[in-house]
Amino acid sequence: MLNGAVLVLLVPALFAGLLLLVKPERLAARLNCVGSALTLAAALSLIVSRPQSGPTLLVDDFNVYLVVLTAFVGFTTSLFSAGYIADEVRSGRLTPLRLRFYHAMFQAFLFTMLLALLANNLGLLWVAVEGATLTTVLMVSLYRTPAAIEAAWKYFILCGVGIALALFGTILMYLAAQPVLGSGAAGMTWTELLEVAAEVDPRILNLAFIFLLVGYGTKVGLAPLNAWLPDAHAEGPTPISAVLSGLLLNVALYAVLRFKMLLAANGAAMAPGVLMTVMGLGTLLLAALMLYRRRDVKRFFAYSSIEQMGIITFAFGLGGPLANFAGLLHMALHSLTKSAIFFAVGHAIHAKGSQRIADITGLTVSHPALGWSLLLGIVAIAGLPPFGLFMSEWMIVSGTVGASPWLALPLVLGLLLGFGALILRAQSLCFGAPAGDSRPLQASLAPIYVHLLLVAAIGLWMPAPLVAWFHSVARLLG
Amino acid sequence: MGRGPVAALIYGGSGVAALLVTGVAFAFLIQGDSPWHLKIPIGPPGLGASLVLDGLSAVFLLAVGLAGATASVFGWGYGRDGAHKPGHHGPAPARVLPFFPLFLAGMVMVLLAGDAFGFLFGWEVMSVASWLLVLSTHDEPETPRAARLYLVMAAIGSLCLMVSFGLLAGPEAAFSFTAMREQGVGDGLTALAVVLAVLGAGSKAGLVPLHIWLPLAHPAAPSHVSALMSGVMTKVALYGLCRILFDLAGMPDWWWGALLAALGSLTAVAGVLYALLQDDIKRLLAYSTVENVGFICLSLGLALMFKADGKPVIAALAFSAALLHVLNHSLFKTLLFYGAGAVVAATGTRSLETLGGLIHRLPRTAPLLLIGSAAASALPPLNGFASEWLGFQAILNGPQLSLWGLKVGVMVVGVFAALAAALAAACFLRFFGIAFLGRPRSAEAVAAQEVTAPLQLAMVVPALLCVLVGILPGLVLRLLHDAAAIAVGTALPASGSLGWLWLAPVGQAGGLAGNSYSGFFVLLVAGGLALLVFRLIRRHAASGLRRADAWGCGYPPVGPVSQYSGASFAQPLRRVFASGVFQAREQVSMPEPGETGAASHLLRWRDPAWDFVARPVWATVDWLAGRLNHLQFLTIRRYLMLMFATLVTLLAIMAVLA
Amino acid sequence: MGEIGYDVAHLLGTSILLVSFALLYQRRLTSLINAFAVQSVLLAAAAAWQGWIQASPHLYLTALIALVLKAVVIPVALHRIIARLGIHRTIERVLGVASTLALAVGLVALSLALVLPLAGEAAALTREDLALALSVVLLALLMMISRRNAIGQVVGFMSLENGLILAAIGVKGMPLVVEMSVAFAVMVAFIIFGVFFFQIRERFDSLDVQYLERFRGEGDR
Amino acid sequence: MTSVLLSVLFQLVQLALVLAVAPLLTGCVRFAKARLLGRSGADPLQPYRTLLRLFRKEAVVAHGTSWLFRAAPYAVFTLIWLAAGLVPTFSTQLVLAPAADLIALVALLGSARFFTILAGMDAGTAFGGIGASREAMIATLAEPAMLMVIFTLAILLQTTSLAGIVETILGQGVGLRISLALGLVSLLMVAIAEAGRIPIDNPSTHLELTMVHEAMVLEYSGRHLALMELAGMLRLLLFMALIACVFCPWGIARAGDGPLVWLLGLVTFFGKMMVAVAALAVFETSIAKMRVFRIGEFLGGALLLGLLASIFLFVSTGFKG
Repeated sequence: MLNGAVLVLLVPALFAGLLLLVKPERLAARLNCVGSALTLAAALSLIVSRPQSGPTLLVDDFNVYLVVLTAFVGFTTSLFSAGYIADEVRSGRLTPLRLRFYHAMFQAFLFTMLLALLANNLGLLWVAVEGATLTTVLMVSLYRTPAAIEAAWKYFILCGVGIALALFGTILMYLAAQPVLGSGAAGMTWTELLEVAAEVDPRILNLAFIFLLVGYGTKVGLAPLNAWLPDAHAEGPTPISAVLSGLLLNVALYAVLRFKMLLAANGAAMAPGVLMTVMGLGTLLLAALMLYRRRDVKRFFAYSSIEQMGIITFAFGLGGPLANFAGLLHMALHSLTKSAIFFAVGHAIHAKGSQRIADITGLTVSHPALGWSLLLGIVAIAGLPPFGLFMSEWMIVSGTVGASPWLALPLVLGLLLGFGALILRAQSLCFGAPAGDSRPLQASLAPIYVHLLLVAAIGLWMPAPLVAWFHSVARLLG
Repeated sequence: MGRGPVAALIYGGSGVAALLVTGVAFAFLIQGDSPWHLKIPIGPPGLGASLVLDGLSAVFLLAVGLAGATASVFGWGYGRDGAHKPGHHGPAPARVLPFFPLFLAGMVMVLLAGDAFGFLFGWEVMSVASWLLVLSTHDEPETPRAARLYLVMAAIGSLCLMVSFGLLAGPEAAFSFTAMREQGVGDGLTALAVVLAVLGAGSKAGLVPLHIWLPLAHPAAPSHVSALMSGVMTKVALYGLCRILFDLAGMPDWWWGALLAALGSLTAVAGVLYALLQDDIKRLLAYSTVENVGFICLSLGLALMFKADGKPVIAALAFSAALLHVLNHSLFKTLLFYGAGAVVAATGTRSLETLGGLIHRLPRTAPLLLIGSAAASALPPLNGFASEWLGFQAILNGPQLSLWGLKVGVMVVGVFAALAAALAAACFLRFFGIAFLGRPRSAEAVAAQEVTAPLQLAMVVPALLCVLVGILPGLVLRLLHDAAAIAVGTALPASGSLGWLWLAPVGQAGGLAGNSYSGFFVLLVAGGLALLVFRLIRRHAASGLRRADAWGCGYPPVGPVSQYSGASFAQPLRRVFASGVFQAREQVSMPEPGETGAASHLLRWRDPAWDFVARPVWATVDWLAGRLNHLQFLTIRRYLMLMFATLVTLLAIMAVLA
Repeated sequence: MGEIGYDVAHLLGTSILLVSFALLYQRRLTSLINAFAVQSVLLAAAAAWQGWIQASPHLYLTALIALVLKAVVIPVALHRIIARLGIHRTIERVLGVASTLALAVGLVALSLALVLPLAGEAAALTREDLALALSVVLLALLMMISRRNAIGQVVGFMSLENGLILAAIGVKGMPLVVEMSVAFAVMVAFIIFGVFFFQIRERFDSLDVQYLERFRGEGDR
Repeated sequence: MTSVLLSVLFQLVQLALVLAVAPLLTGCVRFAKARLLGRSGADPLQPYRTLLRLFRKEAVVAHGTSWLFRAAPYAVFTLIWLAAGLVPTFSTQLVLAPAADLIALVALLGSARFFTILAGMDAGTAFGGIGASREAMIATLAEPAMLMVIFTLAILLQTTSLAGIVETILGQGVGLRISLALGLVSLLMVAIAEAGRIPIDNPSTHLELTMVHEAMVLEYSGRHLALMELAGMLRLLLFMALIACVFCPWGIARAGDGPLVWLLGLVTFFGKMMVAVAALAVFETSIAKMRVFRIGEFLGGALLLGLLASIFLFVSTGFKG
């Protein structure tokens, strides 16, 4: 029973409990890293030997890819977090008690995300996403400033409602399956549902999908359900912003995609892609325009995440092997890049003592290594080569043009608007005369380098096994 | 930028690599081989990327390689000159060195790409690298805006190209050029792809009104980078245009050419008028680039029209004119930008109004720049004239087009081309005359010192080539045969009786007969006559020479302020050409008699490209962003409302559909 | 038994929906909480009834949880909070009663339009129940957006969960997992709310959400 | 082979001829104008004397001028001389004819002007600048206008080679066309501007603010001035010869013609030149110089006429297919 998938879940759960008990902060930070590293090791083991899917846990190409990604970014974030949190403690923003809580929650958050990815049971999936919401709500309110509490409150209410709607969708899903699969757990098991998807009532499926899309879509940050996202990113600790952007959004989108696959498998149901393309485009355009007026650097990049999720949702909505492949690639690369950007932003905030964009200028002059890393990160997220997001964006645009040329217009427009804002800010953040006082940087930038190198490497050359893997997932997604 | 082994290594390496590229391109063109293919393992999964060298890319590669080599030499010497000048210090080497080779590599990548992905990859690398190079002067006040605008326009261009390639690739996703060529997509989609290609490549090349970024960004970079951006990056953009319009998109429609020729004419005249209004010498040169791009596009447009009309020989003539001008412009524009760089290194200023008399202080740079200016003014026997001559010959064949509108249209295009050529001469007279002749207008100009040998070397090479190509254009035209064959299906027929000494384009193949030009003979005879006159005067006329104060109609000599300035030189032209479109207005306030206050002269002009294109677009984006920004500041209840509305809307849609 | 089972279940579901209307209609906080308690009691009854007709004992547990937690514990706690914070004010609404109720009727119509055409395979009972549950959910959402008061929103949120449970119990053989998770969620939600109320009290002296929202977005707007 | 030798010979004769006749032409124009104004006027041979004296004089060069200032007269003179040598005066058999067609001719004149303007700017005086800037403005309109006329001719006659044009007109004839008339008017306007005649510029003025060409050569003296003056005279001749050769080519010897025809060509050339002199003198005395800023309109008109000429060409040839 103790296979890789279980281990992946067990390690963070155990460490979450353990970290609640550990008091010394340094030790806690190290244990956090160790736990994440072990999780990563367990996740990697899934690639080598893949356990059988059971009624509770599902292991296939799609989620192994996301599990590895999640574990990897979780690990690098824990490394970054160790340096970052030490700084926070030094500056007195965090008390030891909250710190203990933070580390435990970090692992708990990892656990819930991994559970959501691995769950085969729709109810379990829902519980895991709900758990992820709860843990992150607590993390966002960690600083207990009025702004943090407000952000957390907003986050909680909006995602609480969203999650409730998702539950309604899940119940509907069961309702649809019940006549075919009979009563009991089978009606909630994804693998079973997929097999009989063609036989269930398409209209209930449609209804269910709408609730699921709005519900989990809130968590993805689809417009106009995205309001919680920027504030939660901005007011929480930066490592949490990194994992929120890099991982949680993916997990929520993953949930949507699982249900999309069910709908696609039922021939008579509506095409879920249309809804997703429309919402994806809307999200892209809205977020791109929102970028222009941002003054807080973390909010800025949070909106950029929304924009990117819009692109990814659009790509998956478009469907087809090329767009699905591109969506998967974009998802992974966005996680790596955006978390790297948040790492850099975290350091920049510490160096300048402010989150305001106006207070952070000329980073390449005052902190060359940090400034150039941040710049490269933005260049990457803007979809410029040699970074991989260029390739995925190219595939998305080309796929769109090939499939339905007129959809390319809003897509390109959105990409362009977002690009303009990113460049605007990239220049003011990284160039010009440095504003204000600036402290020297102590923390290591290695996690940023690793992420950016990976993104660049994938942009130049994807290993054949990875390509084959992505292809099989793209086929799975239909 | 800077001394030290690292700079030497990087510039040395880039220079050698660029020379190598030049050599390869040259060898390929001489041999007239079938295309060289090379599969490379990077690139998008399943598609891979391939490098292809054919006649068309080799021509452009030649220009890039040559310019890259001289720019490396110039860059290596540049920092050493500028660094010790008081009040002037070049950008930090670390901000230039890493990106210079990357920039070159990006351009080479575009030219060698054998598929859409490789092309766009190189294209974007080229944009990003040059953007970062522009930002190397980020502490100067105008740079950030220029850089920002530049990259955004570049993104517009590359997205247009991306969609264009996507359309040409069709639903089969045929992204390699070979496959794209073979498959035809529907007429409507091809039309869209062509328009997008013109927009995309045109914005990079500087077609009016998409040129707005160019005169801001090119001058902001260090001069050797400006030279590359203006001299060859615009050409790389034109390569994209040629590749798509002549090669990938299949048989053209007449309107492709008409569109391109119209835009090109507009660009040529507008570009040079802008240039006449500039005070910053590097910006002036950048606008002159716009003009030349206009001329090239105009010729390309003609070539397309003739190709569509089933007149491949004349199309080849126009196309060869365009390509020859590509090479020529890359030569003289790099030369001119190096010269401007030398001026900046020597004086620390780019303002025309503070220069003057530099011919005495930069005795070696001045004649080189004179050659560059004369070439840019299309004076025989230099290279600029050879390509303009060919262009005019193509225009003269306009009546052979079968559509009436086009016949007349080509004549109008001819007026524009002629006007642009004449204005260009005025523009470069102003440039050279104000900066190098007369008396120095500022202390910086007085204190200028000649630049060092590497900088001079970098200028000598293109200057020599300007002359060489000018007198023997026939030789260069032979290099263009393959390109013309790829683009229009046939090469320009071999020249007249004396082979490469002559430009005698169409000859017997139909069209005009007996038109010929030989730069070589013009130079030979003019040189002989000049020598004769000189000898005669030496022998028979008085040989005394006396220096005295300038006569100036007997007015007592006053300071250098009394000279014509750049703005006053352009005043008659401004009144004739710029008072309408550019709304150029002058305000003069003279002190009353007896008052001792200074008189003032205020010159204002508006840029229609900004007024009618760029600003409205930005204003719309800004307005939208402002309106939507309210979404960030709603109450939670309203956010819930949005969510509720979304849900109910979706449900309602479903209820209706069900 | 089919007839009777259907009728009673229908009756209970309709009552729950009626209480939803009542919730929308309430002006005073205390009566709002009381109405919520009534709704929870009805929910418990519905769950128990379904447990009996479906012969699935675990629904009794659900009924019990609903009865204890939602009908007793939470309302009492909310009353306490109100008492402790000293707010007996009436709730400020955004829309007038008439328009709110008109909207609510529209929403009910929408849910009927959505659910009733569903294929006959789903048992009539399930179908009716689903329509009612959907209406309750939508009305609860409407309530959340039409109230300016935090407690009003909390009640709306919990009414939303009542709707979810109503849907869940109507489906035959819905595994226990779901109810447990709902209960779990409600519990955790309540705890977190408590934390928040505590925080809010510490910092704002008011439960009006508007005060909380002073820091919306970027502080220096 | 003989034809090549002959064409070399003709070319040399032509070069010598234009050089020899140019001052005479200018002298004649001045003389005729003086007579028309009721003055007795200087001897038509006076320009030769003036030039000779200038060549013998010491050259005074302003302080602060560069080598360009001294080199410019040679360049300007050579270029114009070469250009003038390209226009068939009495025979089309010129060895240089293929080396430069009409477009190249315009460009050669442009080059000459380029150096003149630079020379004007070199001394750094206000007047040099005035002249340079005005000349630049005139050139920017005159050159395109002239090119348009050339385009019209080229399309009509299927060639841009001057010899070819003459051959075609003499060989097959073109008949009267409205395009040609328009082109002639346009070319006349351009010639007036290019040669610096009234109403664009007054070659005899020394009133500071009205000078164009004179302002640019203000600082020249001695042999430099002589070259510049001679170049100016050559330019006048060139334009007269050009108009004569294109619009009135009769009399010009063609390939294969015998010595008698050559002689006839020479005589008719002189005749044409005298007619042109008379016409110019009458025109100049009957019109006043215009304001500098009206030149733009004048030359813009020439440009439009040129364009119109080429468009009319389509209209008239259109019906023939």
